[in-house]
Amino acid sequence: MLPYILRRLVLALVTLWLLATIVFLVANVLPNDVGRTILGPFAPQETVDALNAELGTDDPMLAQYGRQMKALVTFDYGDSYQSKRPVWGILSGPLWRSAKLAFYALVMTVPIAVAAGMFAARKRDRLSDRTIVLAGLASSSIPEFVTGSILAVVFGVAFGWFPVLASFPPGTSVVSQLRFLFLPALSMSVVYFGYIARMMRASTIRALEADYTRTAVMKGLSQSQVMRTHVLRNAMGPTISVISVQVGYLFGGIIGVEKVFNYNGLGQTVLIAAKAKDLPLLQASVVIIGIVYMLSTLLADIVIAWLNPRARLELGS
Amino acid sequence: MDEELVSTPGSDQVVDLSRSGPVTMQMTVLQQAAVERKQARRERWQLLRRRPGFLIGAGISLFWVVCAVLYDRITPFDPFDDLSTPLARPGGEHWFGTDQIGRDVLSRVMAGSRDVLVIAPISAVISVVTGTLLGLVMGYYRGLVDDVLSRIVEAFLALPVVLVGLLALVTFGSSEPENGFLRWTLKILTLGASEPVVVIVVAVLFTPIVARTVRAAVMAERDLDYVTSARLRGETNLFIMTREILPNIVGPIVVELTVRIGYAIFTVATLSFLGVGVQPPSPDWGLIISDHYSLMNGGIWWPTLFPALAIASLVIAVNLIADSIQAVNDR
Amino acid sequence: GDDEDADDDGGSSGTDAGTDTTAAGGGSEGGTIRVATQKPAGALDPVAMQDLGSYGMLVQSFEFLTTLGDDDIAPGLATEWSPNEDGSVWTFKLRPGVTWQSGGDFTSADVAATMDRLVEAGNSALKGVIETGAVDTTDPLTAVFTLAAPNGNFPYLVSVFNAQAVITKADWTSGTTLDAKPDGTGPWKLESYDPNTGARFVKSDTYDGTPPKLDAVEFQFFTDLGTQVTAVQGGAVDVITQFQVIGGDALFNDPNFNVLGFRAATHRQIWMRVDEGAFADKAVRQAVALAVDRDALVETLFRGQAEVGNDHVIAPIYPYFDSSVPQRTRDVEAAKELLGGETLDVVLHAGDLQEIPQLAELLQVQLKEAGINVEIALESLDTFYGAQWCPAEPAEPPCSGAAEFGIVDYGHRSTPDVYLNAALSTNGIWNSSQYASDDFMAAFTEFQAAIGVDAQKAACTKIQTILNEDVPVCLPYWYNYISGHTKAFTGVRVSALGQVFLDQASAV
Amino acid sequence: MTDTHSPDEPRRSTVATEVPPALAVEDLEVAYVVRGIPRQVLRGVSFHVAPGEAYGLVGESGCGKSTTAYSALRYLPRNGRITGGRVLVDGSDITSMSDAELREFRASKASMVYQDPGSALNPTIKVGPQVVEAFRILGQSKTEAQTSALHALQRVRIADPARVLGRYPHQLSGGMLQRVVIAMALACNPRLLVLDEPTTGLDATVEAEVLDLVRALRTDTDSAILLIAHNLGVIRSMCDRVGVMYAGTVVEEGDASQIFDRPQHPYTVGLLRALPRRGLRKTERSLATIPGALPQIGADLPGCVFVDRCELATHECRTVPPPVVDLGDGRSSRCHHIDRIPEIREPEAGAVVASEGETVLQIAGVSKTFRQSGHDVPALVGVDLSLADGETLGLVGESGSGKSTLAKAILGIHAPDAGGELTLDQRQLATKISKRSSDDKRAMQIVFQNPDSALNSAWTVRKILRRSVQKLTGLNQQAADDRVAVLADHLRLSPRHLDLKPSQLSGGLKQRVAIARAFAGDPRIVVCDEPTSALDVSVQAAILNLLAELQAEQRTSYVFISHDLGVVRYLADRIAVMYLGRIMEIGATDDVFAGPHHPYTEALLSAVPSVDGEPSTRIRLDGEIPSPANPPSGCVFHPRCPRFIEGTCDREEPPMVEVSLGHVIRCHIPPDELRVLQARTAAAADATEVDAVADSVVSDEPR
Ligand SMILES: Nc1ncnc2c1ncn2[C@@H]1O[C@H](COP(=O)(O)OP(=O)(O)OP(=O)(O)O)[C@@H](O)[C@H]1O
Ligand SMILES: Nc1ncnc2c1ncn2[C@@H]1O[C@H](COP(=O)(O)OP(=O)(O)OP(=O)(O)O)[C@@H](O)[C@H]1O
Ligand SMILES: [Mg+2]
Ligand SMILES: [Mg+2]
Repeated sequence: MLPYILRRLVLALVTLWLLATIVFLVANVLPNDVGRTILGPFAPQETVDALNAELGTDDPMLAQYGRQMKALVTFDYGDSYQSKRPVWGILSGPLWRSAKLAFYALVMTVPIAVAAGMFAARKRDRLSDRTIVLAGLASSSIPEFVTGSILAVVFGVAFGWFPVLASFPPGTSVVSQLRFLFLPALSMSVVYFGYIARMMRASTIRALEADYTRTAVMKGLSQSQVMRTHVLRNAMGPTISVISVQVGYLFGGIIGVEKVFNYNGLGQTVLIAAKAKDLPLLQASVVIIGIVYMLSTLLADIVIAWLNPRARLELGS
Repeated sequence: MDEELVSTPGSDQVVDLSRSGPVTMQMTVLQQAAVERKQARRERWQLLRRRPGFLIGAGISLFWVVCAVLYDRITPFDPFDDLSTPLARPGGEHWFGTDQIGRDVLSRVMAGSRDVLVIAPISAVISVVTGTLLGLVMGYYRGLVDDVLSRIVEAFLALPVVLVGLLALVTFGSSEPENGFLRWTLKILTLGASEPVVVIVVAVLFTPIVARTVRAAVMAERDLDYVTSARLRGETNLFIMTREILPNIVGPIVVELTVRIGYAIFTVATLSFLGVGVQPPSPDWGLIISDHYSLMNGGIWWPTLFPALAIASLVIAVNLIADSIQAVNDR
Repeated sequence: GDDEDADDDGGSSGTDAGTDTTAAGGGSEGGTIRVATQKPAGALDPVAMQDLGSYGMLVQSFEFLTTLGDDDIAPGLATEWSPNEDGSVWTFKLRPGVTWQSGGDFTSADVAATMDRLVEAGNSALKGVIETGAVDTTDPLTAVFTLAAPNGNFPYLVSVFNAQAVITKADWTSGTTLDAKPDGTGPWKLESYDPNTGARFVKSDTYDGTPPKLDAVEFQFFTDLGTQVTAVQGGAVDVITQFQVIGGDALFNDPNFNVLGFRAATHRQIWMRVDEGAFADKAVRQAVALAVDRDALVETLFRGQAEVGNDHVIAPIYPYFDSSVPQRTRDVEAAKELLGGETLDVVLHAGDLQEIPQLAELLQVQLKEAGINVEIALESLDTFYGAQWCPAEPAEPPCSGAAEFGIVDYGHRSTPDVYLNAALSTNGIWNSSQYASDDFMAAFTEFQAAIGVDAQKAACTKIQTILNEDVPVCLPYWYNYISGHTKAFTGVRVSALGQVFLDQASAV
Repeated sequence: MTDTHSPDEPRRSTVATEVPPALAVEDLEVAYVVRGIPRQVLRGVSFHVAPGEAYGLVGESGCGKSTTAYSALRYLPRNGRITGGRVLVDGSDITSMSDAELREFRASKASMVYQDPGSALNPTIKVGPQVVEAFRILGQSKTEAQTSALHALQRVRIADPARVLGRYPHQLSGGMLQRVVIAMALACNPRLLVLDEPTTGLDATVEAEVLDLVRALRTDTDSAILLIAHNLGVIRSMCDRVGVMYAGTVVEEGDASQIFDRPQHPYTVGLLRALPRRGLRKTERSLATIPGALPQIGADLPGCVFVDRCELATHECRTVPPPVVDLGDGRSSRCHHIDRIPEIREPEAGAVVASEGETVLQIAGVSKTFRQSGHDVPALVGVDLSLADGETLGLVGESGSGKSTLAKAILGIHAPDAGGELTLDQRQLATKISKRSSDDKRAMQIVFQNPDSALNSAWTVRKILRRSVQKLTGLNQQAADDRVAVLADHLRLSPRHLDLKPSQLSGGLKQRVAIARAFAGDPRIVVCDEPTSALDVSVQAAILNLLAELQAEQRTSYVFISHDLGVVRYLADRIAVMYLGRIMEIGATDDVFAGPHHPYTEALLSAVPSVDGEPSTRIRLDGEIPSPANPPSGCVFHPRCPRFIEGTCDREEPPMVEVSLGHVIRCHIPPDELRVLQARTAAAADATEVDAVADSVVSDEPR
């Protein structure tokens, strides 16, 4: 197990390096010149040049790349070009916020989706199954920013049950933070519900058709016992890996929800950094998202291995 | 997925003939086999036709296809040029109301299917093609090649969606690239779609996902004996990958394609919402939503809700069809 | 339409600032007001900033020589000011007893240092108006400005309407930011600042004026109008610094919301390059201007919260605006005639800002009728400014290399100098149409030298006529600046530059 | 081995009348819904199993055996429907039970064991809790259940039950798992135990152990057993009575030994004649086959279900369902023409003649070491072999003994370790396929076990064959097409088969295509890796005939790998016995079967259950084949060898001893001594079936 994790971590480092390189290339394809972007169209060229020299953005590509790689290794991205503040200082807030929201959304979605998926599999092809499948499909077919807007208008403005903005003032208690984050978490939840439920349904069906389930049924176990002790563990595997891939997206890709609820998470940070060509900020945020993605997939594989010892064998090799 | 590759028990099997079997019997048995095959296909089709899911899905898709093809003849108003009172409520002349500059929402939603129905399938096809190539190579060679490509694929998977969208948009600009070579490459790649950049972005986003699926399928195939047999008669790796293995993983690839079309519709909408997708005055659904969603709090829900429902309906329809086909094949 | 028509807007009368007059005075002491504002685009460096978000931050702590008055500019850090005869030297008497939050008295040395930094940065309407060392500081409470050329509007250039001109302490250098070094002479003191989410100001105890009634001001940063509207409706914020009619309908209909709409010089310019391409021919430019249905634009995009433009940059709110210059109205037939029956295919470049995408779409429809087929290229603002409008590295003269045809946004100015100087002068830094007219330059020089409304109006008549005839830019409308707050507060004042003044605000 | 055999007496009387049968299937009809249409699979199956009786169901693949078994426990696939008839277990009708009753019934009255024990246990849960669960459901407390679980494992002769309970299923071997499954099945002392191919997929040696176990357990439970197996030998050695199924109908039923020795239905006759019984060799005669194939499920069969393939069929058979003819003694047959059964002709005699030729292939000192998670796995160790022109070399040995690895090393699929040498026609062969000349490539081809995976299912048969022909012979398109036609004709594939895809062919046809492909370039050597083990006996017979004929015509040499010693004996000229990557014995077929054999060969031979009801000398092997990663010292077979000599076998590598010309044994015990020892065991077996380990089992077996 340990060698496996080490190997995975080493591979993850390689991936991170690739990721950082891709981002670097991406940022350099962007046409604007950094100094100009920061100082604006009105600043005189000399000021722009001076800023570029100061930031090192006029160095040869290779030198800039070298700096980025050094930053990746030392994990020190220095100051953001645009706001001249330490990158980690800027990122810590959004990272923490994204983490909270992603976790909240997961906690809200996974149990219900898993239960619904299992229920649908049990009632396969019956009305309740069809209803769940269709509801899941529908819920995951409406983009989350639409869902979010609808939820904000209905539950925030019309009924006033929840705050319409996710951004809570500092010092807000955890319980009321949950209230603030409820609507954005719910709108993400609605999208992922269908996804996870369908996955769970498929893997539950597979588990229900497996020989070991037949053995269990033949023992005379009741259906719920069979589901709990035999099917659940086996069906969770594929679902967990799907969820783990989603975690990465939840961190960096939910900019729609962030926009609708004015929640300053990693998604917006990436967008702004990319637009401003703020390379240190962009690199750092993408690397963070990459780390989150890789950790969550690693964690998922470990959980799967824990659930299913057979998978451990594969890990070992 | 694999189920599709294996014939259904007791259905498609043709009768065995031993050497001592009379010749006449052989013929009848074979004819019977051919008839049975045809019959199986017909039965499958009939079964499909009886599935409500398939009917609904096909009906919705057909509606949108008709809209996409004939929109300039069947929309109640001109989706681009007919201006009337902005933000008129649904009802009366404008069943779905009007948008903020007074165009008929119904007409725009109908016309919007054209972009979606071009962009989504094309980008899905491109991603499936490139993803399949990648997946083939990764799954077939394994080892170092797989390790290296897997890293790249994973790196792309970890890349935030917006970043890819933004990159492409800024690189190529919203309209066509100036560079003639680039322009033509894009044009050819995207079959001349009106929004080549969006097509490419979606394709890039989906390629690693497809590659992973295909890789898994190839891994399952490459250890089968027919591959060994091909190697024994001295086939090249390229031949084995493309001619031997590829036809056998068409099943999962087709499923992946339908799934990707569904997600492409969704992703195009999201990109438009983020301002890195389809350009105005296209009646693209995501764009209509993105232009109007902020009006919802003022009670102006129609220009947001109707295109959203359109997206949902098409995504659901595509998925219903895919599900039904899979279910029927599984029987 | 003309002047009178455009006067029936929802805000207070013809000024460029709005004050909530509903319940002046009264109001209770204490409390916090929450303001929704655009997220500052960059560091809070006063001489470098150029977005409403940053302006709104700086104005809380810092003051200007001349500030927002009821009808006109009012005394700020300067108590009175006067020009010499030709308007080339201006003398400002400074307010005594002003202290910096960081300690020390405010003197003319601070003014001089600020002006030198502004000149060095070159990022304001003062560019070209004064040079380094323009301020004489012999008397600590008198600042004497020697201008590069006579300028009758100079007090406006050191007012709130030139947002970079906030007076900062002499020990600031280029690059010092408010959040790194909170300071100021104004009523509010910065307590905390997060560039992503918001800022908080509290009452400054060194302020020499009437102390604010409220204890604190909280700003929340937004990137999206829809969210701000939802936030107001959902009770998450009290003030919204700026919003548009498109997207803001909800607030207009909200009985608990006080809309502050006031006429301003904010407008859009549709530039057409006069030096090359399809628009080099004046007839084509005129045809475009004739094909535009201005009334429809005002109605559709602003629900009347705007007035039609006449393809020149003298706003109807300026006292020297000449309403007698004939208003261009839509005439498709005339336009077609000017085009000689030919059709034209052009690409219209536009940034994705506020109502501009919709404007582009409407223009597309309107111009089509005259046989001009428009393809819209909508881009993110960064790309747009960087590549289409006055590109980042222009060839000489300044701003050459801009696209042939595009829409650019102009914010409010209390005088038309910036528009005339930067956008239309030969070699003007933002002259995207490459307009070069000796007649115009002569009229502009005349305007700048004119002292007194009548003289100014005479010059304006010429400017209006020339621009209307030449059409280097088509100016379809002037729209109102719209701001507002919930009725739970009173005494909120706003400028057309995203500046909210809360020193007199209080909870109802 | 003796050629005489004595028919088994009925093992138990089945005429216990008062007691209700443990299982009574009455006119059972089952249909599967396929593509929306219900298709009949069982067409009125009826039989009874008395308490304590073992009833066997045999028949070709797809005839409905498993369906019957699942119906007996009402656990049909989702698309299965019982459309008629009743199933009574211990007197109660399970077709009308409620869910709760059904659960109770399964918990206490019936159990099932099926093929592939590897998937029968939940891979995510340790064995312990899974066994305990079977007892908890009976109402035992946790601690009681734990004790019971331990006892249960002891009962199925697991030596270290506590350790096994703490393991995950994947950590146990197939044989061990099957014992665990049996232990769980017996937890409730079921009235009915259904075994659906419990030993298919297990090694002969392991199979023998499991079967012994079941036999032993029968004596201490009173369970009725319904046993399904492909292997007729297993059925004969295990069952009291047998039902022969065809197309969802029981066509013949009766006492086991009588069915196998005096079949009374044309189908049973055909089935039995297809087997290479009683030491039959290819030189004696070719095997009989049953032409045609099983009807499709859901087919309309108004008359006799077997009519299409029956030699005796008349018009009556097509239209009138045959009556169940009671032949007395509990025997019955569904046939219109029982009286004409003896008319069914034997196949013509002596198809092929064995021939000796020049040496084609020479293998010297070939080893193959795999690397697996950091360990060396020597799967082949210093193998020397030679193969003559037109000769068939049989390779036998337990699973994992290295047979396939040897085959792949010869073919160059796995390049052997450095040092080994392969010579083809006196020329040195490159070890890697990619380095071999096209002549060498075409000289050696393979036929795989599973034709499903061996043929590209996306290609038509024509394309598969043409590609091979072109690639191997370099013929142009036209010539290749001609050659494909010739090949197809040789293999009795009709031209219409050529345009079908493999999925549209039956297993036998597919295997024929695979053989055709192997013969595409006139190979010198064809390696057959268990080519018939996935096939029904009648299809197997056809394939074996074909292989023998092709060899006779083309003088191709075969390396023939099989688990089925009967088949190897039929086809092979020489036999090599492998264990842990080493050849333990090699010699002419007759010599190897006659003895003296290596103790390992002896064990393999004795593990095979015979259809002929021959007494067998049960030499049981303890434990499992060790991992090649750390082979035992000295003779690698010593830890399991019944004739192990302490101090010698575990220390020294055994010598290769020549018993007779070309018959070599790798053993410390001199051949003469072995001969004496083995003769003694055989004699003992003649007197009473010797059971070295479970003597309790044998004690009450009447002879
Ligand atoms: N779930 C199913 N749906 C449709 N057809 C099925 C299903 N299960 C089995 N069949 C078909 O029903 C027939 C009988 O199957 P069954 O498994 O009972 O045969 P069997 O005698 O056990 O065969 P084998 O020896 O291969 O196990 C076969 O033709 C099989 O293909
Ligand atoms: N690719 C491989 N990597 C590692 N070990 C292998 C590999 N192939 C085979 N082995 C090992 O080599 C040994 C011999 O395997 P092989 O497949 O030759 O046995 P076999 O006699 O053909 O068995 P079976 O009868 O089950 O087909 C086994 O222990 C197996 O685990
Ligand atoms: Mg079966
Ligand atoms: Mg093998």
